[in-house]
Amino acid sequence: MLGSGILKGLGVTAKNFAGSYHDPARMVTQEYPDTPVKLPEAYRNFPFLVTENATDPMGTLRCVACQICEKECPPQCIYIEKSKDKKPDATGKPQLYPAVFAIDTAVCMSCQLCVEVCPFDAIKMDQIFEVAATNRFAGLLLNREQLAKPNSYFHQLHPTDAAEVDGRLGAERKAAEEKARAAAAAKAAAPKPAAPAVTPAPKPAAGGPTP
Amino acid sequence: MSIMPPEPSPGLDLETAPLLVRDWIVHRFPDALQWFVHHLLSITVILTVFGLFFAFTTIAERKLLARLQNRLGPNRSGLPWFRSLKLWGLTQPFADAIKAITKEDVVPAAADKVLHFLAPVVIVAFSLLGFAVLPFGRHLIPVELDAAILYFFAAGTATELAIFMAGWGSRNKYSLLSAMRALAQLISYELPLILSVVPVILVTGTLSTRDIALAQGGWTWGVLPHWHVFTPWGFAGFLIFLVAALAESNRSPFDLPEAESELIAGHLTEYSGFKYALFFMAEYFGLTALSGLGVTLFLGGWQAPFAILEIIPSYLWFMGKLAGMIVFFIWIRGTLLRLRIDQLTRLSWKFLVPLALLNLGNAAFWALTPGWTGPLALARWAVSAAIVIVPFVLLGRRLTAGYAPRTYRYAA
Amino acid sequence: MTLALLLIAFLLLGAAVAAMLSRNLIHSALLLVGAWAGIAAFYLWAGAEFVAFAQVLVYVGAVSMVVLFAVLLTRQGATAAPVEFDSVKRMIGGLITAGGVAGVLLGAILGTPMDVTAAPPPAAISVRQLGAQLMGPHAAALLIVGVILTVALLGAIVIAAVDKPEDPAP
Amino acid sequence: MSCSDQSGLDAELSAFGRPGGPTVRPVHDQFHGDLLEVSMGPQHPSTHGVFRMVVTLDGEQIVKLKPVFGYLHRNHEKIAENTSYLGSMPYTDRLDYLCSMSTNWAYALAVEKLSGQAVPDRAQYLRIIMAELTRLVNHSCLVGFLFNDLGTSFTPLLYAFREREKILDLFESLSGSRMMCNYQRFGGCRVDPSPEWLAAAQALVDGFPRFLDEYETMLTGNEIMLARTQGVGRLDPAHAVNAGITGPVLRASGVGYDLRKVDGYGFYPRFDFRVPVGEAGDTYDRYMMRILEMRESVKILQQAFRDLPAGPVMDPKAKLRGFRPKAGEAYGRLEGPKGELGFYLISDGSPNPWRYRVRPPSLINLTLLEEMCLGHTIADAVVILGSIDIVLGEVDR
Repeated sequence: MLGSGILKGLGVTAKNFAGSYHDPARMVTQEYPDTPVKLPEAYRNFPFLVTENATDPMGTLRCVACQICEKECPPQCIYIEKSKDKKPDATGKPQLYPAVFAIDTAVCMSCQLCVEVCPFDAIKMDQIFEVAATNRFAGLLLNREQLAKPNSYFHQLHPTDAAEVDGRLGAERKAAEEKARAAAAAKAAAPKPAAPAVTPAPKPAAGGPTP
Repeated sequence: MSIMPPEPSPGLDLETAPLLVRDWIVHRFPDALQWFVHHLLSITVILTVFGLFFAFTTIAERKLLARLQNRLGPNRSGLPWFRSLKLWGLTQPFADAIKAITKEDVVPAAADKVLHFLAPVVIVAFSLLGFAVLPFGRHLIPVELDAAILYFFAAGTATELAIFMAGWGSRNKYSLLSAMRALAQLISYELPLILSVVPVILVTGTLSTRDIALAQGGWTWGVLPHWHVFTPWGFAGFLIFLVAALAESNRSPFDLPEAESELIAGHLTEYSGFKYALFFMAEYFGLTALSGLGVTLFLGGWQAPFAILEIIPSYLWFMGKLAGMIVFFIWIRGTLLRLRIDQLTRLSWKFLVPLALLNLGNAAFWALTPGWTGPLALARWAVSAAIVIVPFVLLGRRLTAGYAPRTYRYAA
Repeated sequence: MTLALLLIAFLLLGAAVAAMLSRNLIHSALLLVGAWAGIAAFYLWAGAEFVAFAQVLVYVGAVSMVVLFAVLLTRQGATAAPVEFDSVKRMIGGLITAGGVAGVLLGAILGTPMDVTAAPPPAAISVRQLGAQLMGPHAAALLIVGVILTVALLGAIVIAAVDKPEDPAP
Repeated sequence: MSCSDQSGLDAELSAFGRPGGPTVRPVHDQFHGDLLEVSMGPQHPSTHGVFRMVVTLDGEQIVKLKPVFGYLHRNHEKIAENTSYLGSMPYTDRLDYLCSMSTNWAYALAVEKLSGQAVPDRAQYLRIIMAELTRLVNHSCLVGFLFNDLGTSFTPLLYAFREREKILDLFESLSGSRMMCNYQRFGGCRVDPSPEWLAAAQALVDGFPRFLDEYETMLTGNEIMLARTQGVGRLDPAHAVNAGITGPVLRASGVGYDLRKVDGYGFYPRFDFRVPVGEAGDTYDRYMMRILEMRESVKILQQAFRDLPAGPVMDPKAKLRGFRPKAGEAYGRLEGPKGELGFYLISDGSPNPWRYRVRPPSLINLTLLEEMCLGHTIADAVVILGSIDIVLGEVDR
């Protein structure tokens, strides 16, 4: 009968109208500035550099300026300049550190390839999306100081990843210390020791990608 | 035009309260001016009431559509100085009005300045004229005309003139084409609109809206009101009136002119700022006036649905039914798709006009057989219903010949 | 009440004259529609509501559309039509005929005895009586007018319709 | 032009597009009566993105239609030649930005065929789950936009978006981004979904048919919908096959060609699902194809969730960096929501592909837009374009 399809349609919209008052599934508006948005843990926006602690950020940067992320980044938005001198890192081994580490967030597309390929877990994905700058160039070019954030912040953003990364790094440090202690003991035991064992090469990149 | 209304019954009741206020004001002026002040007062009342009604129809439309679509709708606008006051968006229309007024009013260089300026003026003036004859309450009728309905349609047709002036005045090829298309739509739906009203005139025997509203008084067993919509021919006439009113005011299934599938935004392309707001307001005034006429003719005007509900003043019933019809139009807008221009005119000429003519015959049959009582009344209802339903089904089947939902086979 | 009469008369004649003088065809068409509205105002002034609303409904609503469409579709309304005489002989002929017609009209107007005092408007007859009159003694005239209009409509359709093939199957 | 030429043109017009008719489009000179040329787009509310149609109108009917695109060309394939294989993966999200997961899989499929990389079972199942969820997202988007072109004031679109948002929230909690997932790698998937994620996805998929039923009661039987779409934009099966059209547009014309059945890539042969086929090939059939395909996808997803195996999501021997496939070429293709999406790679042993070519189903389905629109009005042309379902990121690359 002509018009029956239209009546059914009106029925559906009426059901949705009534539903919008009592059925949460039919009221989808989230009033954003008033109710803060609940981001999933895996959410990623721009990268940030992890530092061991908040007190001395430039001193305890995990990044050793190996420039793997600079080469792998598809839009080439990372710029690194190695330092001249070396600085002992968390495991006590002297490592380089980045004198200049800049990310142009106007170019970065938050694809997190840099996080995947970084062998030192030095760069992780941030969750800030309210990014506004007064000018397009300087405002969006984040330098080393702006990028560095403490490990505690990383724990706050991605708890499961942070725990897994800390577990792995802790194990590595323990292994490095035992080797150092064993080397020291061997040196103490036999006064004319052989040349100390070559410090372990950075963890081969072939391991499964950390999320 | 008698100046003095029928003497209101003594004692203050809500029904005649507005009349007492009016008489109190009118008598404060010298005799020579009383006639002028009396009409000036009713004009200002209509303008303020229906101006606010227009404002809150826009906000109601946006919030109702939002609720149909599982979202909230505008709820942010409050008062500028009372930031903390939570007003659920009620001041949104005034914010829109300020925006429309302050926006730059661009007039194209090649435009015909006179026509371009005159079009919104004419369209608002004529769409407001329709309110003069609507009986808002038992005693509240601005102008008691003997040929009220003829006056209403005379005022309505002039809006076509304004749309032509807008289309031609903008000196823009596409807006002229769209104005032509809008005119084709208006003219082709003028006929079903008037034909759907004629049965009411035939049965009540008068063109005056006040008498029509009075004719629908009374209830059988105190519960069933004698509104025209509860008779077969009245129901059919009401449906045709609804469809034609939707088309006349360019709303939902027929909003061809400003459809994006059209070339540009119809004859309103070259208008901006306050003139565009005027067109927008005229559309809503036209819609409200048509709904008011629909309420008066078919839904019993200011008559209360049940005898005991007479205590509520009549003008509240009228405004309630008017708001009900506007909500129905918004509901239709939230659901239905748009018709193509050829389907639209085919629907009018090949479906609505024949049905309206048959409905005219149906009303004649109804008017000639008031005497049938008892079992004959049932026969009367059956015949009248048959005259409506049978052609509806036959014409409907011919209209939708070849269109049906299909069933599908599956390959692998 | 004569003030209202003079005002309406002045507006009506003004619109008609402006319609004649205006170069833009569309403007003159719209001024013509204004003149028709003036006539409707006359009817209202005389108390004949039904005729006034019928006049507005028919002329201002429908016939104006026909006029405007005709003007639009036949010739570009915007271009000013050239208004001058081809030759002196034609001009003289034009003036003579205009003078003759004006003379006849004036003679008729002055000749008819019109009592100066405005007669009191007759009792307003209701639409129902009007309907009875139309359907009673004047029924034949009404039907004939209806037939003529239908014939005119069909004639227009026959002339306008190009033999379009049955619209292609959807 | 006398009257006879008018009927001559009509004969010419109706012959075009029928088998045996002139394949060269009849050229209409300007003096055939006042043809009106209208340019719709690139900023037009109803063309999906920056797409322009130069339409020549004879009164109401379309006589000529020239699609113009390229406004969104980003040189994707040349950039891919100067980026490593892994580096191009995030760019494939930006090709068809409505279905990034299935585009990722198509690219991973091609690279795995190139390098002979194995993929563990759990990853194969996850890829099917993601591809079918993307099909739900894309088809609900399309149906919503189609009704917007037909003139509803956003109501069906917002119902469809309500369901789509739930699926995008799942993608975000899994891969980190709603539309730019960058989730597949060569040899498996990047992240193993948590049990809570699988439970949420299962709940969503079970609730999807209820949304489809509500949609169908509201719109499929609607008389105005039937009048506006049935018989509009008819596509002849032979022409569709000749033009290389694939996907729901081809199946709506009656050719039951679905790569999931033809190629049997991934673990699709293990799933039992059916491929709906239309018969009239008009806009209504294309709409119904999407609705019925969504119902089939729900069946596939339910089977996939039921027997999702445990195990690694990434092949242990997969190399992330320093990936140098041996010289050669490979063409990997899959049944994307819009049609056959293929990646053709030529490798010369270096870490960057020597040639990287994408087979965009949207662009190829667009070639016959004019044949479908001839004889219809502009309002129909907008609806026909909507029913073909193009995304300009994929058309222009």
